[in-house]
Amino acid sequence: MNCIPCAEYIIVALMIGSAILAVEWRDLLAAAVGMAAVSLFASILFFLLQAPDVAMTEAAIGAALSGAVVIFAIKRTQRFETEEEERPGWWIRW
Amino acid sequence: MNVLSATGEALVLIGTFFYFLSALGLIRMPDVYNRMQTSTKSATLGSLGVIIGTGLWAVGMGHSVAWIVQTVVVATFILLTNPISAHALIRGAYRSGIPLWNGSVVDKYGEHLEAKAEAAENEKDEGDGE
Amino acid sequence: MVSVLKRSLAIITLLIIGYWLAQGLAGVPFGQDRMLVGKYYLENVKAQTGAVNAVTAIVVNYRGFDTLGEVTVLFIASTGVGALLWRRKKKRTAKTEGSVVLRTGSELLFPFILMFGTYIFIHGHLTPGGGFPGGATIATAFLILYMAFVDYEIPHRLFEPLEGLAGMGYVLVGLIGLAIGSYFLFDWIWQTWHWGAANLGRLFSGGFIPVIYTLIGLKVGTELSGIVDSMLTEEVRE
Amino acid sequence: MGEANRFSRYAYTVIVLFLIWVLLTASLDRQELIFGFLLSLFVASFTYPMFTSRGLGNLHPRRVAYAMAYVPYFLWAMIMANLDVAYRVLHPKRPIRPGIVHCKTVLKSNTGKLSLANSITLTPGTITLDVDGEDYFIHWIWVPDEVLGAKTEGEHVENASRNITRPFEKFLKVIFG
Amino acid sequence: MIGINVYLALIAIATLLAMYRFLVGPTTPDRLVAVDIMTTITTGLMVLFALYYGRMIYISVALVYAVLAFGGVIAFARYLEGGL
Amino acid sequence: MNGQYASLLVALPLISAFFVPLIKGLGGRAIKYYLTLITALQAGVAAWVFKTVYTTGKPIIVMAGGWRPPVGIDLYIGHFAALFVLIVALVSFFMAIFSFDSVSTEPTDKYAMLFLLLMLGATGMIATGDIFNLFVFMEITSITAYALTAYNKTGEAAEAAMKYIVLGGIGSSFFLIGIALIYGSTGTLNMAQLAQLAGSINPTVIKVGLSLLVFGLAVEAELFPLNAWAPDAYQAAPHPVTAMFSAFVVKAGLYALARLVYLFSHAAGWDFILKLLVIMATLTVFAAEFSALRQRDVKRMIAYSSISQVGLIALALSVGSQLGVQAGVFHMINHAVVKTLLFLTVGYVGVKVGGTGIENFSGLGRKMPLTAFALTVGALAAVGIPLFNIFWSKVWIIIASIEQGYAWEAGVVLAASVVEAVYYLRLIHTMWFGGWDGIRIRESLPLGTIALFLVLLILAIGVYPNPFWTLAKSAGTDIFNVSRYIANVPLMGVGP
Amino acid sequence: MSVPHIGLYYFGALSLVLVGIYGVLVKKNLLKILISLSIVETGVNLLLISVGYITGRSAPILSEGIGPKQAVDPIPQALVLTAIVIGVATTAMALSVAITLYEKYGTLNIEEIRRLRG
Repeated sequence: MNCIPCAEYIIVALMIGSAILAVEWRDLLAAAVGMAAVSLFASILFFLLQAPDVAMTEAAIGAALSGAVVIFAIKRTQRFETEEEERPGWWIRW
Repeated sequence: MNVLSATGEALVLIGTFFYFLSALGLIRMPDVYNRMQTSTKSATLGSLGVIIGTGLWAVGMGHSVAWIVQTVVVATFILLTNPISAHALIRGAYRSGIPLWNGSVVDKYGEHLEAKAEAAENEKDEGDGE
Repeated sequence: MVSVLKRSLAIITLLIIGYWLAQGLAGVPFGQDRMLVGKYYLENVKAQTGAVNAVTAIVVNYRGFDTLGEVTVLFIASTGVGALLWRRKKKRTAKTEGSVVLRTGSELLFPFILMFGTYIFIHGHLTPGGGFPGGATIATAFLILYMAFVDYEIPHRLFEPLEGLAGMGYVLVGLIGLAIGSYFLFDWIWQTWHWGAANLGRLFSGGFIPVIYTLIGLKVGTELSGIVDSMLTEEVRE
Repeated sequence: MGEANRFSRYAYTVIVLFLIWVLLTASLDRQELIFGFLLSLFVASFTYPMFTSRGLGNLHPRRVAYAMAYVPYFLWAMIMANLDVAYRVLHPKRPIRPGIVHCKTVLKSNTGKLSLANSITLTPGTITLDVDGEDYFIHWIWVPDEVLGAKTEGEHVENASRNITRPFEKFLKVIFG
Repeated sequence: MIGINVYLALIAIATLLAMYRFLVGPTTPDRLVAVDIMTTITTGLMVLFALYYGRMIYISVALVYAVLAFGGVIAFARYLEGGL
Repeated sequence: MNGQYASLLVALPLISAFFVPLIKGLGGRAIKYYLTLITALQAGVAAWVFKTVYTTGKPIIVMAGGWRPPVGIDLYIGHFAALFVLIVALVSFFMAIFSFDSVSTEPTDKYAMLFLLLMLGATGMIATGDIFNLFVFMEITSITAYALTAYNKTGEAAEAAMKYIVLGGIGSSFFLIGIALIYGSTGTLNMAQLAQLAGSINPTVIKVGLSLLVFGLAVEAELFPLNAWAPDAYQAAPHPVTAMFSAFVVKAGLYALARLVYLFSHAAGWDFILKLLVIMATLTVFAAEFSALRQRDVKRMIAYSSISQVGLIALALSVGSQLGVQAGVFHMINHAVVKTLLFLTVGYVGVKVGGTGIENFSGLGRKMPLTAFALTVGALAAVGIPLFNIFWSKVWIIIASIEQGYAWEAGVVLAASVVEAVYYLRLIHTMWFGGWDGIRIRESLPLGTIALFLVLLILAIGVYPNPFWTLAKSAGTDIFNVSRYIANVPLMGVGP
Repeated sequence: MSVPHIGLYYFGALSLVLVGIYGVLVKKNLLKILISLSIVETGVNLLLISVGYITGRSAPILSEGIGPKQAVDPIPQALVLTAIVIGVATTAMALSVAITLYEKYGTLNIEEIRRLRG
């Protein structure tokens, strides 16, 4: 009698949610944060799927390095998408 | 169910409760500085509780003593790194120009920065004058 | 309006792809035992490689060729980033100093993170981990120094040859295997001499897995910090 | 205080790293110990200049004793801080009056400043915003009247420091100097 | 082991609340704080699951998060204050 | 000598690429000599492997780590792989010599490393016998190709590389999903064992998985929906790299495609994949030929022509009969030779004259007579004039498709030849009858020798096709005859 | 036409892949496209791991009393280790190409870049 499956449902939902947000946000910095969140949830799922090696690698790479590399690129280019005003996409509009 | 297990479970319960509090603080507070105030502390203490509690619980359940050592190491690292990252983050937030909440009463840091900028300006002017 | 049209077209395409993929996946039900080669690995891993962690044994020993390729991929990425962002003179351009807390904190944490990275890759055959997370951890230590100090740079003179030497070391271990056991990437430490057979599950066992993982860890660490360095330094115009 | 000689700093680094290795592996197997010792010798050989400036002087019994005493004190302060936060978060009216205040410290060494900043961050209603020399700028969730009503800058700093930094300084002054 | 449901429920609520801040948080630092909190919570969760599965080796994954989340956060923070 | 020494094919370029950082202080020219030396050594090893395989008639199985195939990874160097490894090494050697003249962008040491690793990637893709190892080598090839495409650091080069990266990323993800599906339904990754188990897989899974694998490889093999990167990349990359792309990177992709498709020829739902391939190949041919007609830049024009020829090869491979595969392999060999010659000469003109626009070629016959002659021979061969090599392979493709009852495929081949004739003859006309500005340019000796060697090879294949057709036949049989492939791999008794 | 039944993990992984491909198809900003690509890669890794999972078994590390009969399939995990590193390499490579593009054209919008090239 435990509720680990419920936790799985919640984590999968959160992961998909952060993925959608990471794709939809116009602020690239926020998108990079979203990418880190996706990596975090994916890491928990790897953990739950009994793959600690993979979870560790995903953690080591997703927690710092991949986000940092994206940030360096943002720093050397520009932070916002320019095609429209600073405004969320049409299907998630807060 | 011996004493160690019971203590461990209690610590875990307290820790998760603090997790809950920190997330609630994240929701209720009006600006990013206050959010950081309420969430960082509670999350750190919550982690301490959950992690060390888990170690105690494991030892109480008959696992090896190595559990408690490892969990203490995790907790120590969290205790070391979390405040530093919170500090770096709040400094970054302030420097990137996010304004304080309307209800804030005093902002000495802004005055300090202005004074420093003015001093630098004056120095530059003097340098130009020479 | 065009944008909405484009998006709906994209979503319809995606739904078709998704349906197609889901049909394929429905033929591979979740959570069932379908192991064929995997069972062989699990049953023989301790006797044949001396490692406890089956994943590591597969990565380094049974499928060592993949790992060689993977190391090469990372090497290519480091080289490619270096080639693309190469300028005659490069320097860091940051202005704002980190606060004293951040600087001191990163100085204190740096040796610990190095130790931890080494711990991860040296225990690859016993606990989860291995050369890649270990190397990434070491690279993160250097990343933290880069973040904390505005004028820090990795020792290039040391790191670039080290990167090459570690890679050569990996291939050389393989070639020694070719010379001794007549197979490329042959595990000569375990298979010929049974080194460490007495203490399975302790540190000095696992054949050449710790050796290879040390090389991989060094290589990955230097490569990833090289990538960080190439991306952070910018051209200086005189 | 100055810097200790190189050997002492190196030895101190080796000791700390070896301790961390033992805790990380959580085992007393002889092979682990040998490897850990060699590894700490190696890692310490190029990290000791940045790791410590006082070397073995850190292991003076008085310092160790104060550090031991500091841990429970700090934990107690931290729990109090969290209860305070709990009160503020759960109270329906959300009793906050935030502001950034200015204090000064008497600590000299960087490590001491780091510990003080960390302690401040984790304890009642305060979080370190910036450290500039001996000036601390602290975001406070409830700026009390005595600090808010201070007439002069000096009084403000004095009142704030008394509330925030003093309690820790008496320990940290001994531990880190 | 009945208690684990309570802990999981509390952790789940906390994560959902943090996710809400991640979703609406008006500025990027807000989102970053939310992700940082989620990372810390995850570290605890992983240790808890390690006990649930009864295997100590899983703790090292949590250790990686405890050490390395720091690096990611300060990279973002240093970008925000213009110190890259 | 032990057959396991064939693993030097992979080990040699790797170790020498890792050695480059240690000698980078010696300067660019020394590194180029080093590059030439290593490629020559590689060609020697490849020649030894080729000789061993063709004299004994048995493939070399390299078992990495000493584990027998389903457990470990094996390199299967059969007739096809031995032939193409030799071609890869030779083309790399020629292009390393060409690099002396054509590559001057800094940093040269990184160029040398990437060059060696591109060669390594193609070699591995051709030789490997494990489906995931194929993926790894594919990534090595494509990541090196991204870096080399953008190597010139111009805007066009960066844009081409970006297109390539996005398409390649999608392609490799699809490939990995395909691997997941196929692994999930069989439990093994070894190609021979997959072929053994092919009959027992769920038909839906095989359809979805195999079409995902085909889509993933289509990026490397430049088939229609995923080849938008190719012309840009060909135009913007350094000249030797363009020749290498056309000569063997595409071939590696095509080979992998053919190998994977024919592995599953016993599976239910296989015809579906063949139909998919035929459609993709036909579209590739048409799209590329009609784009080539409009080009004003010769390098880009030849790039489109190369893509259309690739389409023809894919068409031949997807006929589904032994003769078709053999014709495809024969066309691969001819195409490698001809396109190496064309890109070599065009690149040389680009270096010496300063651009590859059609106006630079006007009067080339008197400006650089040797180069112009070689270019003419290459162009005529590419069109498929009798007495040149591609004529024979096109004939074999037509015969194979008519034998299988696809008359319209023969029509496609003929139509493509006509279109090619139009634009290649336009090029030749410009070269020999265009206005000349009175300048003569000295041509370098080594490159002239290479060009003449390739011209002679073209004429030799054109006049005496039989020995080469025999080679191509045995190589094609190696791909088509799956049961022999299974018998040749010493599978361990793991499995049901 | 029936809706195929797939498990939760497959669903999550598939959704990640689809969301990422959507980003690649629709977005015009290069960095956004690259972020979407890395999300696709994460989804594929998750898919590969869930193919190897066997209900009720533990990690394939044969210590602490876990025998060969109680462990999940180790091969996909080994594959995913490789795939993750390859993904990072691709991302780093792609970002440096994007930086070069920005230096040349001053924009990251792909349509703008195409227009500037003429």
